[in-house]
Amino acid sequence: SSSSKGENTTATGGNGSAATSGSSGGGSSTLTMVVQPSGPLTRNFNPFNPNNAGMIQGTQAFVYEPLVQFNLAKTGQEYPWLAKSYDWSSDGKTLTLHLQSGVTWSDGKPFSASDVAFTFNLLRKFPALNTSGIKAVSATAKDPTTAVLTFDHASFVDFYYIASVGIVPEHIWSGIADPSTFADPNPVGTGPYLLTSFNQQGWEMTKNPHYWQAGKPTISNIRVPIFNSAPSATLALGQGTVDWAGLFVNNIDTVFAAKDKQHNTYWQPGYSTVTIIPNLEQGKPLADVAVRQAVSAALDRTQISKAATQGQAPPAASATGLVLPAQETYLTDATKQYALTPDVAKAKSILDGAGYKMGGDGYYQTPAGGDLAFSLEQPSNYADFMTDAQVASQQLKAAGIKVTVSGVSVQKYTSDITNGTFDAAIHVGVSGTSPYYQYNYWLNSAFSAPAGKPAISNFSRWEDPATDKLLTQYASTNDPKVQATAIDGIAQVMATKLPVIPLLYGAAWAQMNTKKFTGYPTADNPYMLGWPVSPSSEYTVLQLKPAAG
Amino acid sequence: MTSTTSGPGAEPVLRTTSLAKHYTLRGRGRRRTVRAVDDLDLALVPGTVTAVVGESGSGKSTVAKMLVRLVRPSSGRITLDGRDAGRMNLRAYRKDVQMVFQDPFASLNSVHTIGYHLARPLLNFGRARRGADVAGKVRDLLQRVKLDPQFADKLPHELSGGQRQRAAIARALASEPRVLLADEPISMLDVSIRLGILNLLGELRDTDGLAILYVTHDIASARYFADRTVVMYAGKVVESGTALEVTDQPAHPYTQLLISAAPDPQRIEIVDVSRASSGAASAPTDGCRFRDRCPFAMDVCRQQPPDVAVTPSHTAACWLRVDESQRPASGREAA
Amino acid sequence: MKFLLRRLGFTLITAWAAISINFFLPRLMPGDPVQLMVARLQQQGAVSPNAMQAMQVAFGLDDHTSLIVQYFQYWGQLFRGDLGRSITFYPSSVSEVIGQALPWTLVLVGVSTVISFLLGTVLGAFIGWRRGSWAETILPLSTFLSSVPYFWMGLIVISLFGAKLGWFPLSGGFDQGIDPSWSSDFVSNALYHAVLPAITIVLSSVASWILGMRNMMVTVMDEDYVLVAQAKGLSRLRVLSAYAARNAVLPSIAGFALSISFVVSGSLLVEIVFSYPGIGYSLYQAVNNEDFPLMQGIFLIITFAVLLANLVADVAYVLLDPRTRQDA
Amino acid sequence: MAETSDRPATDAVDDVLAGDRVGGPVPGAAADPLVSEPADPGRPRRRRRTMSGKFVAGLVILGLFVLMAAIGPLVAPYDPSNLGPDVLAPPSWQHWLGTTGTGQDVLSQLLVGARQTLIIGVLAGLIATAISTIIGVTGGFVGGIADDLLSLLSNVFLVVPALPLLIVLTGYLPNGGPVAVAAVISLTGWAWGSRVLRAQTLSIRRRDYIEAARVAGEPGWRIIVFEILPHVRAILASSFLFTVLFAILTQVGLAFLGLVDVSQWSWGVMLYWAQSADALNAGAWWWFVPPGLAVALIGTGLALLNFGVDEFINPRLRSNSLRGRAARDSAGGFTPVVRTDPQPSEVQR
Amino acid sequence: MTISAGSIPVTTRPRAGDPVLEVRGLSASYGLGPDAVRAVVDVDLTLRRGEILGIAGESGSGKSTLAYAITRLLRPPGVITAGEVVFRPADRPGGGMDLLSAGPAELRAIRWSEIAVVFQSAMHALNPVLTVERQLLDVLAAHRRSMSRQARQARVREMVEMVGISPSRLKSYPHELSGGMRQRVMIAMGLILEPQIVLMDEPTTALDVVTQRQILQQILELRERLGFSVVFITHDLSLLIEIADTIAIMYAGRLVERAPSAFLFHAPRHPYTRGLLASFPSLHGDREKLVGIPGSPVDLRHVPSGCAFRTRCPHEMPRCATDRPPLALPVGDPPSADREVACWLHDGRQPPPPSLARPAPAARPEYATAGTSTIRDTRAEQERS
Ligand SMILES: Nc1ncnc2c1ncn2[C@@H]1O[C@H](COP(=O)(O)OP(=O)(O)OP(=O)(O)O)[C@@H](O)[C@H]1O
Ligand SMILES: Nc1ncnc2c1ncn2[C@@H]1O[C@H](COP(=O)(O)OP(=O)(O)OP(=O)(O)O)[C@@H](O)[C@H]1O
Ligand SMILES: [Mg+2]
Ligand SMILES: [Mg+2]
Repeated sequence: SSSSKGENTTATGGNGSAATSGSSGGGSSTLTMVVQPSGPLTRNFNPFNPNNAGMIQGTQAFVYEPLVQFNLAKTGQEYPWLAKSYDWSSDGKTLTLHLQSGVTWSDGKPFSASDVAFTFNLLRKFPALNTSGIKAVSATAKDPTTAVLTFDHASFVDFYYIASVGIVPEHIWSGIADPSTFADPNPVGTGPYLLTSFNQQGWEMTKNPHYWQAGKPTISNIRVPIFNSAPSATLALGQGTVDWAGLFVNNIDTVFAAKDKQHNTYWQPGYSTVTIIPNLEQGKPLADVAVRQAVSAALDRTQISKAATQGQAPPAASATGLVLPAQETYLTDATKQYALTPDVAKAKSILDGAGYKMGGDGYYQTPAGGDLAFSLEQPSNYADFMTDAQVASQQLKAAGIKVTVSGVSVQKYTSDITNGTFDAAIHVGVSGTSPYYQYNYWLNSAFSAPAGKPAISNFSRWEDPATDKLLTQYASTNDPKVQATAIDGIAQVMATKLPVIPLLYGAAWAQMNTKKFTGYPTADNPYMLGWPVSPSSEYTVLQLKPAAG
Repeated sequence: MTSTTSGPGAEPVLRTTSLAKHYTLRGRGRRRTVRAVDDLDLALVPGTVTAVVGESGSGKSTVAKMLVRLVRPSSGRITLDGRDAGRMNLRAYRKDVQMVFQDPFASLNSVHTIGYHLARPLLNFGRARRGADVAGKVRDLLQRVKLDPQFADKLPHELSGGQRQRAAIARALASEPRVLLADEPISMLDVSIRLGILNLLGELRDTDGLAILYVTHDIASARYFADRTVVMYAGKVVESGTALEVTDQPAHPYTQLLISAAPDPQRIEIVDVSRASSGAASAPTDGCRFRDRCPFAMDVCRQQPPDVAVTPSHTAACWLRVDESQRPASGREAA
Repeated sequence: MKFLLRRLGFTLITAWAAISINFFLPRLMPGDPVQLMVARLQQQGAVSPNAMQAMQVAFGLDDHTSLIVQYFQYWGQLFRGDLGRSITFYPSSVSEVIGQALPWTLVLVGVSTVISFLLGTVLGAFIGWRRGSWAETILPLSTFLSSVPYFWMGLIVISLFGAKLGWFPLSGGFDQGIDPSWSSDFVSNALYHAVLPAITIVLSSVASWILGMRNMMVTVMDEDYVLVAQAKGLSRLRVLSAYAARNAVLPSIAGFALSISFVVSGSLLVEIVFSYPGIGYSLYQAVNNEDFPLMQGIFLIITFAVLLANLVADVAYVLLDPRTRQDA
Repeated sequence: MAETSDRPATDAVDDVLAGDRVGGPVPGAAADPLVSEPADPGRPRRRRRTMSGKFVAGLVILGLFVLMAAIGPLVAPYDPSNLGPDVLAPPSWQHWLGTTGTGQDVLSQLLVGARQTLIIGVLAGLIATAISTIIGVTGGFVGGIADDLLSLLSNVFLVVPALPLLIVLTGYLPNGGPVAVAAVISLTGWAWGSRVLRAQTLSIRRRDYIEAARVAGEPGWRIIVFEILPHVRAILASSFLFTVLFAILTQVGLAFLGLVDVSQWSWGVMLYWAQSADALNAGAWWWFVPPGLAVALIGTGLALLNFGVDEFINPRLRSNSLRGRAARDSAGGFTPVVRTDPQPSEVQR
Repeated sequence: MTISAGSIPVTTRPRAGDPVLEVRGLSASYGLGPDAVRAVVDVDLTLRRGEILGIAGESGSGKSTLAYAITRLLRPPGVITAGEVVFRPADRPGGGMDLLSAGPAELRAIRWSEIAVVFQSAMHALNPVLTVERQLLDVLAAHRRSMSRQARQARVREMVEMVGISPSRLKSYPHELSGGMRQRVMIAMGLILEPQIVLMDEPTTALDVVTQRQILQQILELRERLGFSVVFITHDLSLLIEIADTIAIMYAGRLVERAPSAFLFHAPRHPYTRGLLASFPSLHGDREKLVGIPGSPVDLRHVPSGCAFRTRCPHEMPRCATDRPPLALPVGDPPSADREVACWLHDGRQPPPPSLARPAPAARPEYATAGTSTIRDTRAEQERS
């Protein structure tokens, strides 16, 4: 009966959409967007399922909206969304959300705080749904526009995850016996779009007539085509049949920009840090901080960035791992000095100082004997990482460090870094509203594990009480000043001890064809990252306007 | 069962007792047993050639293959010098009993030289030591079959059919066997080559005292060359005796048919065999197997006829040869 | 009959062995599905380290029953006809995922394989028949085409006929705007999309059929019964069809049955290159995500397809070649 | 293209391809086709035989590639991994085949990659052929339950899907060097050859010369090695060539999917890089086309060689030298009349 | 006590017919150019209506090639390089048709309906995957278009019954029949259209003598009834002497002797023929050691100059090495003997050796030959001389 309910509701939505514009699409009011070549998907829009089609192709928030939207392009900037505002109790254990009024579900039912409370209670009740790891103790609706979440520990830092959760309608989801196996084929949300059709080649959405933001959306249809491989998606992009994409496009200037100089644009700022993760376990070559410093000093990141991505993934600019310029505000006088400039001589002098002797073969010898050598691992089918590694290995050779580039299957790579069976690996960081999230991901000893046991995220296995303390300090306060000090402390640890070695910035891939729609974020107007990833894609799509003429 | 007792003075080297081979055929669900050879008693005597003649499919090749132990008998015994062959080490047995295969084109491996073919059994049976010894022995063998020693280096395809046949015989002689089984060794060849082979085998018998089993369709050649002839019909021996006796005074109706059907330029009239129509495939499996085609068939032929001595050296398995008074009353007559 | 029973018995043992391998093989791969999924999600931004646990729970991977127990449970499931839930497409069931992908593959690869087989066999028969004629120039050409890596040809074909000339769509199985149905619109659209991939498959597989048939033809043409047929003054067509090609095609039929397995598993590269929705790509996804249930499901299909095809080939052989009915 | 057979076709030929057939060779047609062209270089008195044009063409093509593999790395103008300043440059005098997206020299990659490609191909061919020979020939010769089990094994390997097997195995092999890749490919590629060889052995094992070898006291292993193997060597050769082709194509496919270590240059790896840089789309055909073409050419060379081997197994497969009407007649079952002798005197009617 | 009842009346054979097939200067080879195997060289032959023409000779001497060349059924690489094969159908008196210049359609029309071929091994001559009936019906379908289905089926039944096979076996596949039965099916097939010429290439080699004789008997009976001509190829000279009217002996691709069979048997003129005759043992008389022909067969690619047989010939003369003897009436034989030999011993320049100069047995009445002569005792004489 739960599913029939769902169907009924969408039927209503469908009717509504038919009134506004034909679902056959193709017209100028249809935006075609692609996040990634995913291969055929199943009609699964359950927002708590990390593999749901909406999540994979960036349309999830078009239906299930978050409480707050965060601008990862400009740290600290956030936009109230379903929640007009929010307050934290000082101990960080109580979060009060003040919700928008006048919001309705796409089936016409009113949205209220109890839906929010229901959603968070649902995550508590069904751990399988809690894929963002939120640890709320209880969630209640104080009044129709106020919801209160309580936690058993200070949860300031979890707000990023909490506020990003898509809110689902209680009146539908409460009738679903096992929401963890619910495919939610006809999603009903508060968002600006309704699903109209779905097949192996993709899906289409049309504008939600009941949408709560007045005058929005301006684009009446969304089309999401499915591609199996990046080249076929890129081809379509080049042909102008895709308006907005989040692909990594090699030679983007020839393949994309040059095809329509007037309309084909891209803005792909960094949002996270790609690093070389050293295995810090005793006995591994990179356990010696001097070696890590030498490696970092010897790398010419600009060359790497050029070779692997034609500069599209910008070179990391600071040894602190801060994503610049997005996190520029966190740079202090103490950490500004850690800019990354290639300096082979410095690398050599570090090694000389640490007791390594240059051998006859042009490589340093370890005190224990043998070349100073390590293998650098990444999946073979990540072409950009492979290039990174190859160029890095050439550069490190000049510094007397022998690097074997090891391309392996994704499976082996994942298993190796998780279990600590590697020397060094190239790895991408995570995004967040502040540097804390990456630092926490990289350095929290709680996420580490002894060799041979799977670590959760601290793959270099950095176990440093001082760092942990700083992380806790950040997490247990809402005071930006205290937080900034904590970040600065960690940044210094990063820059000097190099528990991970920053390499490049992970770019938020975004290509836009402005022939039909304009208003995408740009370097000049970085109101959001440009990529069509949910939930920020929703914010962006609502800013778009039909192109003049 | 005294059908093939040895000639005076000589003890048979190889002997079979009630040897039989039954094949089971599977097809279209039902099973059928082919009695390829039944109840065979045979004795091969040194210095004699025993010819086996008979219709196609009467089991001649099967006999030869059983004797060289390529085919396992269904029942019966083979003895070599009185020892049970089945218990003997295969290699030791084959040292004494060798076979020449029917088809000289198929029985030599085309990738090996004649010398290799001859050297292998020499080494396998310990008749020569590696090195110069083998080469010398190979030369001897070639000379015995009247081939030039240079043939040792030739490949089979460089030889004519007759030469191949000689090489095959030389190979069989390599182990210095006492028994040679020759399965239709001449059927593929033209008449003049045939003759060369037969003469060669005859010489081997005379000089080496070989016991030879000569399987053939060609009755005239059996008469020309064999000492004894055994006639088989549908897996059974129907007549045996000296070669001349069997061909000149055939005692069994089948032998008579066979001989009258053999091509003979000196024949006065063409023989009519149209009555003897049906093939061996449908021969009865009990009693006299020839009775359906026999112009003299009687009721008693439903029972297995005894081997009757026509002369001391000549027997035939036919009720006609049994005095009427001594024939058992047939079932129908009794009824 | 006995022959068939025996065949059936061996088929069953083979199936058992293959299914067991299919069960253990994926689990021997390094890594586990949740790690892979987290790694994948992480590339798109927000993922909390705490999410691991939830995902373990979500995909039922937190339960630590021993492999052997799982193995027997798997058999239990199989006998109930339950293939489990895919991880990649969670919560869809494996049978749903397969059911969605398989028809496309069956149609595209199946039809092109059949076309390739028919075309190759007819061409091969003709070339074998007309030895020494101009027709033989097809041989080196088709051999060249068949030595070309699949995906390479596919990509070139796309960039030529799709991107450059715009004659055919660049990718996909049909236009997204049309929903799959049996309407003529949809079918013609789907056919239009299938042209390039089908041509690629046919071009790169036709050579082996041509060659096999041609060689058999040449061999059979040398059989006495063909000579007799010619001596009998039968018409050319009759000799070709009832005597030469009729007998020459037998080995090709066995080969054709085996190529059915290719229909399911060999289509991967084509499906990747042409973004065609099919089972090959699903398998690729399953492997990449270590989606054990989906992998097992697809393997099962492949295994059954191959075994069935083999069995059918055997039976077809028995029907077409009376000689095999006797012994074997 | 002088295709004249210098020896008659015999039944033995048939047996090789069409399974066992009753009846011996035609008298007078004495030569066994498997021998008249001795494949052993050491064998005396090699018979002259006009090699088929296809065979020669295949040999030439492969010879060129083998040469390339042998001296490629020595003559390569650049280090194939070296990043140059000219990015995605079309063919020029500096870079005959242009450069890649990172400014590497395509020609150098092609030259250097030949070695890895060929080594993997040949190695995989050898390993797979060895396995299939051991399993197929032994099974066929021994018969009985051992045969049943061995054919079961090869059937299972035919059924087990290759892709995951490859991934599992590459996951286990350290760093996926050429030997490892070859081993993995051969493990998935031996089963077919084994079936063919088994069928062939089955048809041979009851031949007279095998029985004769038994009678001559040869032990089983000697019969397999010295009596049977020489007779399947043409099939072995053909299965070897086929496996090499299969291995090269598989290798290229694996590389394309990024399943091998793409830091070691091979043609597949070139294609991988070209593809991940979307070279075709960027108009850099000089990057994408050469490696594929090289693979196709090598495949063609192998296939042509295979034709040669096939024709050698079965002389009938040679295309005949007749042309025009004569060829048509001959195909229709009418012996062509090609008058080379002067016309005899007119017959009175 | 012997079973030999019921002989065939041999006296009622057709009268010496006019030629139905004339072969003139026929040459055929395998391949072209210097490497070609010249398997048939310059053969002249005449086949008369109702005649049984036997061809014998060494293995590989070109007998089969000759037969197939006549019907243009020679396989690639076989080609016909010279000559004429004139077929003179009974219903077209006077007119002849050169098979070598005939087109496919013409050939197809006369194949089987006028000239049928019974192939060496019935084992392979029947398509293993079609029933025997289909293969018989095929012939009728191709050549008797006007016949109704029923009529065709009836004809097929009639024919298989005639060769002694129960029509119930018609639905069988070839492998389900015994060798002898298959051979008979082939014969039935060969005769189903009542052709004028039947070419038989070693049709009975693999069979035992009884079966062989049964088949031959049927052929002879049918010939009596239908009056067709037979070309019969075999190694079995003794058989040929028994059934053939005329025998041609081939050596190294050429005819070396052709004579009525009684003449050939009793008074061979060519040393090779004599060698053959001396090589098969007799079923009668004392056992005597026979010696075959010394030496080994020639390689058709390197045929010796002059007379190809000279290297094995006991009577070799210098001129044998240089000049090839033509096929001609031996000097000393009357033209009525209708025989030819290719040997310099018979060119009249020197008396032939006694063994090759024996007088012919008797004046020969038409084609009645071996069967009617009383020759039982001549064999011994022949050997002694
Ligand atoms: N392996 C086998 N399986 C089944 N039946 C067989 C087998 N070998 C022989 N036979 C049958 O046994 C019978 C005797 O065969 P065998 O080869 O001994 O006959 P033969 O006298 O040598 O005949 P031929 O003169 O034709 O060579 C035949 O009916 C044959 O079909
Ligand atoms: N396809 C062929 N290619 C080359 N040479 C051939 C071919 N077929 C036959 N020959 C050769 O032609 C010659 C004549 O062959 P043919 O078959 O006519 O001989 P035959 O007299 O019928 O011999 P047999 O009595 O053995 O049947 C032989 O030397 C043979 O080796
Ligand atoms: Mg036999
Ligand atoms: Mg012949």
